[in-house]
This record gives sequence, structure tokens and C-alpha cells, in this order.
Amino acid sequence: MQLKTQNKIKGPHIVEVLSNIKLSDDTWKLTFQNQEIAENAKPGQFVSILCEDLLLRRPFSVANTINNSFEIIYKVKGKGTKYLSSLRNGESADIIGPMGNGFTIENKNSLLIGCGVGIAPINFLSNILEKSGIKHSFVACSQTFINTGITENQVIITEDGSAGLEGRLDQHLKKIINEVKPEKIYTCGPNPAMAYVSLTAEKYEISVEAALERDFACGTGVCMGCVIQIKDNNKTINKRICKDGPVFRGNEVLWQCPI
Amino acid sequence: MQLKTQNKIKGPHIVEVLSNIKLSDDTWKLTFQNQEIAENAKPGQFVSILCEDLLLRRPFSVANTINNSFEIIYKVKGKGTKYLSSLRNGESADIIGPMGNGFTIENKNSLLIGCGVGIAPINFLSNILEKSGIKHSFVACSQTFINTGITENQVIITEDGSAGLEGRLDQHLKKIINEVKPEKIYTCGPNPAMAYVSLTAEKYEISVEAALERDFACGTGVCMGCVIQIKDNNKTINKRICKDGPVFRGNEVLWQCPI
Amino acid sequence: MSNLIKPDISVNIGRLKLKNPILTASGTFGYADEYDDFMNVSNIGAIVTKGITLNPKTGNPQPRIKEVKNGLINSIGLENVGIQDFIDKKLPVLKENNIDFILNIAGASIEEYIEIAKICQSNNIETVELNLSCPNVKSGCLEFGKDEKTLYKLVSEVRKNFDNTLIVKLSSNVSFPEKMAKTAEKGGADAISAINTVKAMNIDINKNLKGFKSIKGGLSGSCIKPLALNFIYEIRQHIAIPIIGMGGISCFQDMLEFFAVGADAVQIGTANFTHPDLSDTLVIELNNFMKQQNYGSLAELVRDLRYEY
Amino acid sequence: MSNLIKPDISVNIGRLKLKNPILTASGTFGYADEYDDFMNVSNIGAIVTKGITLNPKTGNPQPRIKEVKNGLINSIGLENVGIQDFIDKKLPVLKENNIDFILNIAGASIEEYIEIAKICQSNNIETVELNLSCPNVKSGCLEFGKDEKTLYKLVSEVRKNFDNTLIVKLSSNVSFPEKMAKTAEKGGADAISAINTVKAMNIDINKNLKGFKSIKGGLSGSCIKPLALNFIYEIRQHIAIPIIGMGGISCFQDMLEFFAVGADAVQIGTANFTHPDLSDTLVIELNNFMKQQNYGSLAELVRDLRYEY
Ligand SMILES: Cc1cc2nc3c(=O)[nH]c(=O)nc-3n(C[C@H](O)[C@H](O)[C@H](O)COP(=O)(O)OP(=O)(O)OC[C@H]3O[C@@H](n4cnc5c(N)ncnc54)[C@H](O)[C@@H]3O)c2cc1C
Ligand SMILES: Cc1cc2nc3c(=O)[nH]c(=O)nc-3n(C[C@H](O)[C@H](O)[C@H](O)COP(=O)(O)OP(=O)(O)OC[C@H]3O[C@@H](n4cnc5c(N)ncnc54)[C@H](O)[C@@H]3O)c2cc1C
Ligand SMILES: Cc1cc2nc3c(=O)[nH]c(=O)nc-3n(C[C@H](O)[C@H](O)[C@H](O)COP(=O)(O)O)c2cc1C
Ligand SMILES: Cc1cc2nc3c(=O)[nH]c(=O)nc-3n(C[C@H](O)[C@H](O)[C@H](O)COP(=O)(O)O)c2cc1C
Ligand code: FES
Ligand code: FES
Repeated sequence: MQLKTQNKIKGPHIVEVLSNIKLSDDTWKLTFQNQEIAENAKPGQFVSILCEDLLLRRPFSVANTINNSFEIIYKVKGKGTKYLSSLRNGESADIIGPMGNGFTIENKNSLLIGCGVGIAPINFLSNILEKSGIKHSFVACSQTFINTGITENQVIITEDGSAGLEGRLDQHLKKIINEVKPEKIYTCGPNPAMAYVSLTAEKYEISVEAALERDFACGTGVCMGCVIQIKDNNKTINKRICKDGPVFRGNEVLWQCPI
Repeated sequence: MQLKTQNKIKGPHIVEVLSNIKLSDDTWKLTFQNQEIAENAKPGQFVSILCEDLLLRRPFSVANTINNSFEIIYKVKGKGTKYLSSLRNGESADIIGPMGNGFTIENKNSLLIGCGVGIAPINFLSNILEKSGIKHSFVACSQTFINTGITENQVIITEDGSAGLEGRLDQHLKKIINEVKPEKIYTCGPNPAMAYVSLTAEKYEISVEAALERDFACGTGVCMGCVIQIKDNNKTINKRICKDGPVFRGNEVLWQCPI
Repeated sequence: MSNLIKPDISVNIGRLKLKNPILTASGTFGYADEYDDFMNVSNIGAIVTKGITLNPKTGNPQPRIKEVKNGLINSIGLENVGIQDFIDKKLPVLKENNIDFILNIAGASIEEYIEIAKICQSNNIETVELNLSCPNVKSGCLEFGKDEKTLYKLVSEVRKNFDNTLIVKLSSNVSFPEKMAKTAEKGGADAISAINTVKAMNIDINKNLKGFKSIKGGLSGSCIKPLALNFIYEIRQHIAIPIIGMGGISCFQDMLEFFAVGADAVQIGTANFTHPDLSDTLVIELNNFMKQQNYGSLAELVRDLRYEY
Repeated sequence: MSNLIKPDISVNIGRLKLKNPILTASGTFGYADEYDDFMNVSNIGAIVTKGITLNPKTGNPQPRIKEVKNGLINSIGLENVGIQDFIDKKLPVLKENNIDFILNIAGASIEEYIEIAKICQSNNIETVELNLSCPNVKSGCLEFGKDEKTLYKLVSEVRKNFDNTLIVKLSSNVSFPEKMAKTAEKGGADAISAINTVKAMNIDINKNLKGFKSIKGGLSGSCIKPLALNFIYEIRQHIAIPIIGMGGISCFQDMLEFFAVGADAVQIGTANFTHPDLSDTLVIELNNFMKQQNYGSLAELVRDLRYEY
């Protein structure tokens, strides 16, 4: 294998902030200017952002690309995301990416399910399917309404009933599947939600792709910190979420054991 | 000895920022609102400020008190002072003090010599002497002009000639002493400057008080991190700059060896 | 359990009955009087004095301290007033003000430790903490806390000469933490305290490559917390005596972590410099937490903290 | 000395001639190909591979990593492809792309180390770094790097079976650093590398005191730099062979500090995660610095850095 020896194709890019807006109480959308990332990113891929003097970069799914810019949707949790929320237009950030493998795009009637900030990659995927003219429905579940701007084709489920259907995904999913009759499901969100989606889809014999999460150290595939056990015929093998994923087939993930 | 068992008389005080203004390229003046510190602080004493998530507090001489507020004059050096320069009106800081022993105020014709940010405690002393009607002259030396607002009775020496006399203290000191004929000298500034003042004053048989500096850990006298060797008859003993000082008599300091 | 009953947060370390498990660490709290400006010192479980030697010590030359990322390197060199001066001048203040204290002692030879222990015994000092990190001049400049045989000899000899509560303070700079802890217990220690500062060095190189400023000393502060937690977890399962945990504790959550990995009480060190009223605040926070969570005694809380572990 | 001459920043470690002293540390750079996205990997002095064992290893269960203040705790458990897979799949890539490398090897017994060493020998692997921090199953679960006798046996046995460059990587979790370094040298090591990660633990306690998340593992990153500098300074005066320093290096200044206390080359570890192009950048910065300061060779610079010391 001949390596590329082309320098810095995935960064670190010093990237300008175009906007940083609040979508809900604790959820924000950041838009960055960078042609390379915007051109190359695929739904399901992520970027890793240096957050001030924190040791480790923080990974975020690309939530959209528009011309030479790309977006992330993030929830403020700790120091890293607090720093992100402090970024202002014109300031810059140090970003590597796009990293990992995105969703496989197929011309199939697709059901897209994003829960919480898991909406981010699903949002991007929805836009790409839209552009490609692939039939799809978008279910966005969250505790409280996260306004991503998309409304067409979107079923909104909020636990607090602040928009769309009230309740949790498991109260609505089967009905939605029966209505949409998807040939393929894409999902991203907390593990219990993805597990529920995956196991439900299995019953309907619908194939699932799920974008997983876990604390990353390197985010580039070298440290083996983010491995997950994946079913491989009769045995299980370790795969790196950051490099071999973050997208995996729903039925190869051992949803039962803690992921 | 009965301890006071009076709670928190030296803080930590959560103190409001009244103003933060630039005096020169790298030197700023911060004004804080706090009655206890403003009422109790004496020239030569210092406060210790918590600077974001830095482990150690940073010590700064009280540079003035006005009614219920007090000032510090500081030079931006590293993380701590960078943080100070980011403070805005209405924000607050966590401060302990006033700490240490200040200058001894005597009714003697006094010469006050502040070099660099060593101007800070000298500025405060000058105001107090003024109020007490004690005759004094104030020499302020710095690389470039630091505008503290005081001009009366003040001889300004700047290395770059941006205000007052051009040059360094040692080019002017003897002349000034001969003119002022002080009975007492107070000084604060870099060690070489204070050493020069102290050794020169010795020749004129004028007593000197110098406010010393060194990295502090505790700043309260418990860690023994800031000790300096002090002449005590024929031997030397260790004294803590933070607790036994920061003001020492010029002739008890071993200026020759590194302080 | 009623919210109105004041929870019992006392803890016993040997014969020492502490009113609460929050102590201040040696070398970071002087002899208590300096902290009088920031709190009522008698609220704290106990203060541990600066390390006291047989004779007064002037300590190391400057530089003695250097801040690093989330840490402090110190090279004080045990500057202290000596045992006699402590007894004459500091002890009466502590007694008069009802401040519970533990005397941290250090020596350059086993004989010196024994001599201080005898003085403590005859002056009715209730609790002694052995600081082992001074170089052991006799056995070729090794430190006492690094070699099982020397450690056993030291602890058991001090034990013979001091029949009140004896705490042995361990350093984490050892190959086999559990061996040192077991040795101290076998030697007669009533409790282990750990960890002492961690060996560290800093060097500042200036642009022209001239006049480096360097310091070799002990590292403390929140950067050593992961090392301390590991150390205490490793020794907990090998000894039966109580452990007083320390190393980077700077908030209530940190304190709980030490209980979780095996500590029965804690000491606050470098964080006193950052927040001079921290130990006092922790006592209040612990009381409030116990009430909120409906705990009647510290023992119950500690059991639950260790439970899932 | 003219500014136009390219300074000589090469350095020899045993028979290994490094084009520059900047290496990447084991476990933090994979087998090089992953970093191809960020730089031309062949610019670096050498990469050290992830620790390789005789048979593939699946490593430890999750959680494997946890960020702490300025540091990272990892408990990967040596997950790796095994020596045969390395030779079949990874080695050709390294060779084809002219990437100088050092093979980091680990075993659970001396026999296992010997077997890997033989495989390295017969496959003309030029340089091997011995990772000693795996538990030594035979001698009752001690680690190889903690006990002089076992260490001597291990190093000398590997030496007998491998006649190319042999580097022994030490851990700082020992009572007597200089003894371990001297033992490795006596056993036949061509160089020492240090430090490996430092034993550490983290525990997250949530509000309801249920479901703690804990990790026990090795600490790396800038919080261990003061420990690493101290370790290297302590061993430098006791051995004659070169030292490859590491532990928290994250910028040019850090690298100079390691040279100052005794290192002849450095490895970049955790900082690769933060700045994936760091090692490449350091090579450029070192060249520029040498030119600016008019140094003809690295040896001269290192001599000056150590001079005042
Ligand atoms: C492939 C991938 C894509 C992601 N995409 C998004 C996204 O689009 N939007 C979004 O809001 N979040 C996303 N995350 C999660 C995001 O990375 C974490 O929320 C963020 O790192 C938290 O950093 P912090 O410093 O604010 O919080 P911290 O103080 O570091 O941690 C707060 C909590 O988050 C957990 N956490 C910390 N680091 C990570 C990490 N690297 N991955 C997962 N959990 C972590 C901690 O264990 C802790 O429970 C993604 C994670 C991965 C792995
Ligand atoms: C009693 C006393 C009174 C002082 N009064 C003033 C004042 O009125 N105005 C003013 O600008 N400065 C004053 N200083 C110095 C001031 O404390 C330091 O400049 C400040 O702590 C630097 O912090 P930093 O985080 O910005 O820099 P750092 O990054 O911590 O350090 C930058 C440089 O300053 C040195 N330094 C760090 N901490 C201290 C310290 N605690 N004391 C001395 N040097 C230190 C470092 O060794 C380094 O060389 C005083 C110091 C003392 C001890
Ligand atoms: C300035 C300073 C002086 C110290 N002096 C002593 C001492 O005399 N005896 C001792 O046993 N420990 C001494 N220690 C170690 C502390 O008691 C404590 O073990 C260590 O600092 C770790 O706790 P921390 O991280 O909370 O500070 C000292 C620590 C510091 C920072
Ligand atoms: C995720 C991770 C995996 C590591 N794996 C190995 C290994 O397989 N073999 C080894 O000798 N050292 C291993 N190390 C230790 C590093 O090579 C290095 O010694 C240590 O991280 C200190 O350097 P740093 O602070 O620059 O990271 C690993 C470190 C990390 C962070
Ligand atoms: S985070 Fe390092 S391999 Fe995935
Ligand atoms: S800084 Fe601790 S005694 Fe002065």
C-alpha cells in the first residue's frame, strides 16, 4: 500500500466561525467556513474540534454542508461544549476531519430517526437524500423541541410535547414503520434508543444503519480506546467506532451488553 | 494566645469589579468594590486573587483605596494576569486580604521610589502620606510611561523618555537624594532596583523600607515557600515574604545573593 | 431517619476520635493560627502540623515552589521550628483554642524518630503521623518509605516508644504500594495516610538557552489525584487499619471519590492555598449532604460509596 | 557557521541511525498509516509501533479511556494484531513508504519475549523496544519492570536472541529508578526509553451514589511531564547509554526540557491525539531553531542545553 504523503488533507484546519446560534435551551448550531471539509464530508462522518486547552479533541457529527461551509449541532455538556458555545462569528477553531465512515446511501424508501443531538448526522443525511431524490421520512425525537429548520417530511416527537407528537420514540415507532413501510432505517441517538430501533427493525426485517458514540481519545483509529464488540459470524471482533465506524449495521452490534 | 475564631475576616471575599483600565501597553488598573479590604488595607499590603482555574492565587499590592473600593495596578505577564485583564465591570473576583505587613509610616521627610509595577504600593503610600500631611516626594521609574494619574510631587523617569526624565534610576537617584534630602526612603520594584536604592541610601545613612516580591504558594505564611534570608545580628534567619513581609528594612536584606 | 437529627460524621483513627473526617495536610496549614483569618479552625476534624524534626531546620535554598499545570512542585526541605519550640510555643495555642491536631514528624535516622517519639510520649501528644520521605542517611540515603526492612524497623521501634495513635504516611513513589502498607500495619501502625507528594521536576529554559531555573521536589495538587486514588485503591484490600486519603482534593466530589476507593478520612493539602476556607466548607457540605441523602452516620455513607465498587 | 548549511539533527541510538530525534510513542501512532492524513510520516525520526505480542490480543473491556485534568487514563490492555500479522500486513507498508520504525514488544513471560525477539531477528527487524509493563504471570503477577532480577533476566535473554538495537522502556512506578536503568544497561540494552504511563485511577460518582464509572489504567499527557523530567534526570547520571525521553511532550519547549535533563531523543505520545501533525511540526521547528541559533549539530545543542545544569 502506497501512502498518500500528501500533507494535512484532513487538517488540522484553522476554520472560521460563520455563526453560532441557539436551537434550544442547551443545543446550539455552529457554522464553519471550510471548503475541504464541506466538499468531502458525508453524512455520518464527524469532525474533531480542539477545545481551548483541553487535552482531547471533541468529536461532532457533520450536521450539514452548504457550499463552502459546514454545520454541527451540539449540546452543551462539559468544558468542551461550553467553549464551543462561547465561539463568536469571525473567531476560529482548530478542526480535523471529516473522519470515519458515513452512512451507505441507497435508493431505498428510508426512515431516518434522530434522537437528541443524534439529529445532527440524520439532518445531514436527510438533506443529501433529498438532493438525490431518494424517498425518505425523518423522525426527530428529543426531550424538548430542537429547531433545526427542517419541517418537510419530518415527524417531530418531543417528550414534553413542546412540538409535534408528545411522548417517547417507543410509543410511536411501530405505527410510523407501518405507515412509512421503509426498506431501510438510519438512526443516531442515545444507545437505548438505537437499540430499540434496531431490535424493532429486526422484527420487521428492515436493515438498519446506526451511527454510534463513545468517548474518543485519538479519534483517528490508533489508540484502540473506542472499540466495540461486533458480531462476525459466530464470534465477536473489536471494531473502532472512530475509524471502522461510527456507522455500523444495526444487526452486527451487540445491543444487549453495555456498549 | 487566643485565636480570633471570627470567621473569614480576610475572605475569601467575592468582590465586584468597578473598572479595569489600561495604563500603558501591558499595565492595567483594576478597581474592586469591597468595604472590608478598603478599610483595612495599608500601603505595602497585598491581596491574593483567584485566577480562573489556576491552582495558585496571584498576589498584588493594594495600589489605592477610595471609600469602599480599592485598586491594584498590574502588568500582564502570564495566565493569571491575562485573566485579570479580561475582567469587566460588574463581574466579580475571589480575593483574600489584605495580607502581610505594610510600610511603617513615620513623620519624616520621605522619598518614595517605585519602579515598574512596583509603583503600585508606592502610589498608595503616597496618597496616605499626603492625607497625613507628611512631606514626601514620589519617584516613578518605568520602561515606558505608566499613567497613574498622580502628577504632583512626582518625578517621572522613563527609559524610553516617553515622559519625565529620560534614563534609568541609577542615572538620577543621587541627584534626587541630594535635592530632597530625605530622612527615609520607601521602595518597591525589581530586585536590582531596590538593591541599588538600598545600597545607595546606606551611603547616605538613610533608612530604607523595601516591599519585596517572590513567587508565593500559600501567601498566608504556612508553606515556607517564599522565605528570604534576613540579617539578624551576626547570623541570617529565614523570614517569610508573605507573612513577615513583604516590607523589610533595606539593611536587613542580603541584596548581594540572589533573593 | 429524621432530617432533624444531626448526622454523626465522627470517625475513629486508632484511639483518636475525630469529630469529622476532614483534616488538613502537613505543610499546608502551618500550625493552624495562620488560618484563623479564614475560619474557625476548631471546626475541622484535625489539623496535621508541618513536619517537625528533633532540631529546628532552615530548609532548602530557593527556588522552593513552582506552579505547574494543576499542580505545585515544592522543595521546602522541611523548614520547621523543631520539636521543643513546637511544644513550647505552638502546642499551647492549639490546646487553648481546642484545635485537634496530629503531629507530623520526620527524622534523618531511626534514632532521631525514636527520640521525637519519646518526647511526644512524655508530652502526651495524642497522635503522631510519621513522614517517611526524608532521606535515610544511615542506609545510604535511601528514603525510609521505600524499603520494607527499614520501614518495618522504623515503625516498630517508634511503636515501642509511643503508645498513642500512630499514623504512617506513605509515598506513591514505590514499586509495590501494598507491600509498604502491609509492612506499616505489621510494624504497628494504627492507620495509613497517603499519598505524600510525588517526585517531580520542572525546568524553565529561556530563549537564549542561558540561566535555566529548575526545581526538583514533590508534586501536589489536583494533577496527582488520579495517582492518589489508584494508590489508595491498591492498598485498601491488603490492610485492615483505616486509611486517611489525600492528594489533590479540592472539592466535595473529590472527597467522595477518596471514600469510594477506600479512605476513612481525608486530608486537604494544596487546595488550602487556593481556597483557604475549603476544609471548613467541606465539613458543612458533608453535614448537608448527609441530611439530604438521609444518612445517619458517616459509616453508612462510606459503605454505600464503596458498595457498587 | 553559515545559515545556509542544513543543521545535522541526526542521532544514533545503538546501531539505529535516526534522521532526527523526534519519534512517536507506542500506542499513540498505530502503525503509521492512520497519520498519513495529517503529514508525510516518513519525515519523523521513527515511529514506535503499538505494543506487539506473540499472539493477537483483544485487550480490556470498556471503559478504556478517560480524560482527566491535562491527562488521559487508558486501559487498552495491549489490543494488537500479533507479531505475525504485523510482519505480513503492517511491515510491508512501513517499508514501502520509507518509514523508520521501532517495534514495541510485550510478553506475559520471558519465554514469550524470547520467542518474539527471535522472530524479529529472523525478519531483520532493526530495532526493538521492550515494553515491561505487562504483568509477569510466572513470578506471581509482578510487572517485569519492577524487580531487578526479573528485569536483568528478561533483558539479557532477549539480548542473546536479538543482536540488533535493543531499547528498554521503563516505568516511573518504581522505588529506585536508577537501579532499574542500571540493570537494563547491564543486561545489554542499547538505550533506555522512559517513561511509560503512570498508574492512575478515576472514578465518577453520580448524584444518587449509584452506578459509578471507574477506570484503572495508565496516565499520560502533560500532567505527567514533571514526573518524566524527574525520572530522566535521576537515571541520566547512572547510565552511559542514550535515553529516549517522553511523557507529556506537547510543544517545542517541552522537547528542549527533555534534552536538558538528559534525553538524547524524544517520543511524542498523547499529544498526537491533540495535534496529529505535532511530530512533523517539531522536526521543522527544530531545524529552524538550530539555524537561528547557529547550531551545526544536535549534539552541540544538547551539550549547551545540559551545560548550565
Ligand atoms: C462520533 C461522534 C459524534 C458525535 N456527534 C455529536 C454531535 O453531533 N453533537 C453533540 O452534541 N455531541 C456529539 N457527540 C458527543 C460529543 O462528542 C460530546 O458531547 C462532547 O465530547 C462532550 O464534551 P464536553 O467537554 O462538553 O463534556 P465532557 O466534560 O468531556 O463530558 C460530559 C459527558 O460527556 C461524555 N463525553 C465526553 N467526551 C465524549 C466523547 N468524546 N464522546 C462521547 N461522550 C463523551 C463524558 O463521559 C461525560 O459523561 C459525538 C460523539 C461522537 C463519538
Ligand atoms: C507581594 C507581592 C505583590 C505584588 N504586587 C504586584 C502588583 O502590584 N502588580 C503586579 O503587576 N504584580 C505584582 N506582583 C507580581 C504578580 O504577583 C505576578 O506578576 C503574577 O503573579 C504573575 O501571574 P501570571 O499568572 O500572570 O504569570 P505566570 O505565568 O504565573 O508567571 C509569569 C512570570 O511571573 C513570575 N511569577 C509567577 N507568580 C508569581 C508570584 N506569585 N510572585 C512573583 N512572581 C511570580 C513567574 O515566575 C514568571 O516568571 C506581586 C507579587 C508579590 C509577591
Ligand atoms: C508546601 C508543602 C509542604 C509540605 N510539607 C509536608 C511535610 O512537612 N510533611 C509531610 O508529611 N507532608 C508534607 N507535604 C505533603 C502534603 O501533606 C500532602 O501529602 C501532599 O501535598 C498531597 O496532598 P495535596 O495534593 O492535597 O496537597 C507538603 C506539601 C506541600 C505542598
Ligand atoms: C492509548 C495509549 C496506548 C499506549 N500503548 C502502549 C503500548 O502498547 N506499549 C508501550 O510501551 N507504551 C504504550 N503507551 C505509553 C506511551 O507510549 C507513552 O510511554 C506514554 O503515553 C507517555 O507519553 P505521553 O505522555 O507523551 O503520552 C500507550 C499510551 C497511550 C496513551
Ligand atoms: S478513539 Fe482512538 S481508536 Fe478510536
Ligand atoms: S508563600 Fe507560603 S509562606 Fe509565604
